[in-house]
Amino acid sequence: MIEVFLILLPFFGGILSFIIPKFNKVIGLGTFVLTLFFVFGLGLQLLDKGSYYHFIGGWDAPLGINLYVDGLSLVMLGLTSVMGLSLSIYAKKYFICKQSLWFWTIWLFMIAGLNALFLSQDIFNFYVTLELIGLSSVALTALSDTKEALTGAMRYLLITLLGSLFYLLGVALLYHGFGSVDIVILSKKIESIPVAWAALGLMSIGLLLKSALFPFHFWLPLAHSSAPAPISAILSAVIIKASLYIQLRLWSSLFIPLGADLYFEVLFAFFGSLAVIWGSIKALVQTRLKMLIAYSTVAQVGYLFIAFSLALGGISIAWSALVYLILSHALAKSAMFLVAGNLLHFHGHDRIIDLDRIAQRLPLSTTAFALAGVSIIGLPLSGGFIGKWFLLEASITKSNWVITCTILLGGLLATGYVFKVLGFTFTKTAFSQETKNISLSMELIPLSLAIMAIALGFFATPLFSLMEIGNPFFIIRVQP
Amino acid sequence: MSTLFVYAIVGIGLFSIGLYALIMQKHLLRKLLAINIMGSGVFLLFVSLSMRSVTGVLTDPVPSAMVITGIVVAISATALALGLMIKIARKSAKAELCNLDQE
Amino acid sequence: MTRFFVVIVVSLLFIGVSYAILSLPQQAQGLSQAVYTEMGKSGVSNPVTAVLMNFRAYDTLLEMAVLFVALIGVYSLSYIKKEANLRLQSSVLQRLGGILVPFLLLLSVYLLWVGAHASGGAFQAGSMVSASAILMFLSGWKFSLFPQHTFVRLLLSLSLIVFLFIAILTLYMSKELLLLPVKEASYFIFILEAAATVSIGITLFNLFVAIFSQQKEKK
Amino acid sequence: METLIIAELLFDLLLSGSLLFLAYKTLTCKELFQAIVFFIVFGLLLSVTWGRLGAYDVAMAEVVIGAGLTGALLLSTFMQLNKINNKLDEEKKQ
Amino acid sequence: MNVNTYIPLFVILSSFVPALIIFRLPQKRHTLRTFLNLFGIFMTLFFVLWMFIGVYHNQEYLFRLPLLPNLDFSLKAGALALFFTGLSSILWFITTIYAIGYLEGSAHSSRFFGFFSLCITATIGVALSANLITFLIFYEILTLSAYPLIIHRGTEESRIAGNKYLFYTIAGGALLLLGVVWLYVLTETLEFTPKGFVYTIVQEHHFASMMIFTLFIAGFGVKAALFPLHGWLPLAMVAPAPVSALLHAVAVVKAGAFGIIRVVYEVYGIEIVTLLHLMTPLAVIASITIIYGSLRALFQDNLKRRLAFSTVSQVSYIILGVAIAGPVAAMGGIVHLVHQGVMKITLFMGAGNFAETLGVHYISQMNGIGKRMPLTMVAFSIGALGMIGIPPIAGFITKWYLGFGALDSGEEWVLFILAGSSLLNAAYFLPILYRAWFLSPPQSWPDEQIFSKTETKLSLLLPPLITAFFSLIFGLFVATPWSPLSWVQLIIEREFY
Repeated sequence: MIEVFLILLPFFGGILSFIIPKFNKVIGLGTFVLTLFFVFGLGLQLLDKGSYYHFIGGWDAPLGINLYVDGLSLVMLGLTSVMGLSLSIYAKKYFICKQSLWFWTIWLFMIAGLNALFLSQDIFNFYVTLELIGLSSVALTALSDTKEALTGAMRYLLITLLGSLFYLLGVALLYHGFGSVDIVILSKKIESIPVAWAALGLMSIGLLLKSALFPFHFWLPLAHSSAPAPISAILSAVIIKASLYIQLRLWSSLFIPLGADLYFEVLFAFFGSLAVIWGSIKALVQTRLKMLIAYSTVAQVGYLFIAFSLALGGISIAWSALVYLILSHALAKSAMFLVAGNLLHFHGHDRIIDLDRIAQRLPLSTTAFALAGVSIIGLPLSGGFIGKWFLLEASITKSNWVITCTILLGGLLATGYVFKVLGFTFTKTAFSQETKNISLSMELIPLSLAIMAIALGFFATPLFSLMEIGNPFFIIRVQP
Repeated sequence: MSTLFVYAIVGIGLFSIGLYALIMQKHLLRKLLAINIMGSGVFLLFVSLSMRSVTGVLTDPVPSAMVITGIVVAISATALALGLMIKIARKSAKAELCNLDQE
Repeated sequence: MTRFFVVIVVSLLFIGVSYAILSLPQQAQGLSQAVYTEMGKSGVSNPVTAVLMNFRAYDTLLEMAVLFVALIGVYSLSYIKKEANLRLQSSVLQRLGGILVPFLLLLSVYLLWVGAHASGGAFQAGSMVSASAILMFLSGWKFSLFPQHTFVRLLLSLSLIVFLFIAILTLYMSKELLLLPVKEASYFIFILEAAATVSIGITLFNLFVAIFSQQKEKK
Repeated sequence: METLIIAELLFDLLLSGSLLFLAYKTLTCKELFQAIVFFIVFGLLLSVTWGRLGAYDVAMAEVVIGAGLTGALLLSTFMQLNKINNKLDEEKKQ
Repeated sequence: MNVNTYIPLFVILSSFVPALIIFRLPQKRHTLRTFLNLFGIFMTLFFVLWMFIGVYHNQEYLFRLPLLPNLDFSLKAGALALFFTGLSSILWFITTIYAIGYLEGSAHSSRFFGFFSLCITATIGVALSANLITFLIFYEILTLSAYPLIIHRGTEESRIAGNKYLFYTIAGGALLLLGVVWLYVLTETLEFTPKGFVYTIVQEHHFASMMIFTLFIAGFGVKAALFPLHGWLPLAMVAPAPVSALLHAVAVVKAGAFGIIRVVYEVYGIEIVTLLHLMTPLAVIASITIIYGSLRALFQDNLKRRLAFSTVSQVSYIILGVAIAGPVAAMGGIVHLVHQGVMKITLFMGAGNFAETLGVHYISQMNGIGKRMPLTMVAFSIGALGMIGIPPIAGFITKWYLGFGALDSGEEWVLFILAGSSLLNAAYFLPILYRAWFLSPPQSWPDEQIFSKTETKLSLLLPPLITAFFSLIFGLFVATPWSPLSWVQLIIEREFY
């Protein structure tokens, strides 16, 4: 029963802040604090009872919609609420009054959508949540109100709609092929007929568009780099992972039993590797900080799909790698975007070569960036390192040396772009720049996110046992 | 086989035409129209596929309900896109509303 | 070159998906049977309404949220004047509006009412409401339905509020979200539909007005 | 009976043909205004199709939302864009 | 679960916690900063001494924390680990005193001392690691925390040097990571064990074992500045003198060499490495590096650059000693960790004093500097002569055991390398000594600062004198039970053979 409140509460908060805009900050923050408590309660309940279903309306599938809670959804919900709360505290200072009028409502609705998505077990319901998330993130991206942001938002909107349509087409095919939209029922009924394969292709394309895997990444850098800082953070941290999460659910229960993994394994590995290399190189040559961070996301998505590919290849440790990479990337990348937001505010620009002794003048932000960078590169001891360790372990177990080399090369390139920035934080520019003050909480939030990304490195064992509640990656292969 | 099944193929046709136009057309409004037509194609397919064997007496209500949901989602997205478009036109000070291609 | 490539890809897509649906098994897979068996417990006799408002009411809740977010998204994009003064100066339209509006409003009430057992329902009724409001607006009627008023904001979010209220109520009663008790289901659904009609109507109308009269920001 | 089936078939073919045609015209015709008008007609025809498929609820929603309101939104956007263009032209002249 | 379990952790924390506090100190709090630094050092020294005594009496200190399924974060104070810990903590003490004299009062000193302590934390962690993953963790922390020190001055030149350093070391780290994970996939353990653990797989995965060894050597070789991976080291001399001392004598380079020792003795084991025919190539690379470094040093006019190339050469003695594969040579190699440390730190602090007091950076400017700064120059000379291998200074002991060990293992060619490198060492150090002592000083120094009582600041003068003294007594009292050599003998007896 607790899980339902994770959806209802943000909705309620959103509406309340819409009706009483005067108190929207208080309402927003309060909602997030409560949500975090509920996630905590959900975790306790899960540890106690194990994974379970909630039949909405009392109608079991196929007629009704089922919610499902297991370790994987818990981890994602936890991530969402932690990100939600910290970004809200940041946003409270970040948005000036005119923008903030509508910010909180859309923001809370987006979080509600995310929570609904992570709890859902119904492929049509996934579609609706995807649309809710998509539209709200577009609206939030456009809050920057610059030409780049608007163009980025527009492109993002078109892509996310296109992706949803591809996905919906797949849903239609699955529904008519097997007579249900519930994942569990589908997984029992699915068999290898053309319509299943068509659905697999269409849904994968749609979701890949949304999670911006190379070569579908073209829309991402502009949208992510031009959005307001907290929005960039949530976009890179959680939103693109939401569609990946759906992929995970679909594959582990529907498509792997089809035997599709054998083909897609290579495909995902190929495009994942290209994404890592391409994204990193593009990040390396950027002159603007936010653009650099956005391209780094392109590269990191590549890692996620490499892990996905290895997992499809039957290496169970790659699932852990995937989830760990999702978590650590989320925390680290959002810290980076928030730091970039601070710098933009501080200097009024984000040109990398003119960072002008940030290391001394904004030590907390610089530290946050450095720690986040450590996790992004995958240096020990950080969440990123654990993810990378598992990834390497999986790829070596598989004797896949191309992937192994890609992972290492990606790490080197990441070092390149992270320290390109850090190097310039020590140097001084020839001309003097005007600066503005930054409130302490805007510095502390990215720092604590980065510290969390590092701290993930210490909690691998308990997190794994939490993640495996309900055995989300237990896969039965129906036919070879 | 019911002839209504033909509409499913028409649906895919609409989807394909829309996709083609979405990629090839430059004007944002056209792209939006293309998306809408693609959506209509998907909806058409969704409803008409349930006509495969029955003769149209007992329409499967679930796809219908889902399509209504889809239509509402589509108009929401369209409205947001149009709002964005007007704003972009204002900001970019350009007569043509092209999807600025830049890396 | 690009065109050629795109044509190839799109045709492949067309052929592939067409092949897939042509090779579908003859017997339609669907939930008609399940829906019709449970219709008795749904509280309404129109199966589509039953699906929308009972079996998959949760989807409808999210869908209302999508519509709501779209509206606020459009608001956040633009500065909207309190009194939109843009009107079509057409006497034909004014006349037409005068005749059509009462008729449309009546129609929407009918649709809402009939939705329980025949085609119709909240979405259709709500969009009728908005259509009539737009007609009134265009033909120059002075009325104000803008979000500066708390009352209007309440109306805009009415359907979500009612949905959430019923959600909490059902949780309290049965520990299942949106489990409508069989006996009272029809009342619940009617309340939901009425609220949705109002919200959808005003939301769609406001969307139109926001786009129709989007102004340049005053610095 | 035979003729009825043939008539039905003809109707279906005509309807689907015109749907495809309208979609094609919407997306390729030169004038933007025309495209919008084509789209509205497309929406109307689509709702006829829904009726033909027996999905009367959808037909009703489509005619009001899909054709009517979307059309209204598109047209008002078109007007807005025109206005902006005119303003820009004037500014250029000055 | 007694207190002994936690002592390795305490050692780490006693430098880590002060580092964290120092980071947040405002620039003005000189006294507090110094106090914290010294407090951390004394705590560390105390614990290290405790463990020295304990280990001598066969007490075990092992700390474990689960990190990944089947992999622990573990620290263990064995004889070898303590040897390196002792070296770095004592030299840390001396360098800190020196650094306080050198940098306190200049800008950003909180940042500097914070990262300085962090470096030491990482080095001690490297020393105490009980398995490869813990080793890797501290090794990379060391890499990172040295970076801000190298670019501390914030000039364009230092930024480029820092980036080059980072490029080399991170690439090395990546190779290392690959090797470690690969090894883990094959053996499913990473725990350091006397005589190694690779023998379990060497039959089945012969090629893989060779590849992994190569990866390890390449990975550690970057930090140990093995030819051709040494490129970053000479550039990094743009950093302030205490940092150079840290890089060359205390932490970074030594960590690489220490890693090679660990891999050869406690991951693979001498026998397996010999079996894989990898010892001779390693010895050859070490020899090439020795000669190459010396040759390059010969042609540098910049004093710190010459010293840097000298380090390239000297560190490879350690590796050579390991690679000769005999207990005697190993003694020579391992004891050189300490000997090279004290001598090279003396030299760098001397160079730092010249730069700081007189503005002298180039050897050609050093004419008669012995008359202006006699004490510093005495220390410098002891270090230089030790490097050449003049008895009774510590460097001689190293060379003696290396040569003896080479004969012992039947690798006579090593003698030629030793002789050749000693000649080269003499060729690049003696001219400096000649200039400094026997030529007449110039009219004025480039940038002279006058101190009334002594030739330079006391805190700059004392440290090199102390380390020079160490290099002397380590050579003179080599036979006493508390000399480094005796401890190395203990290590070799207990852990290697």
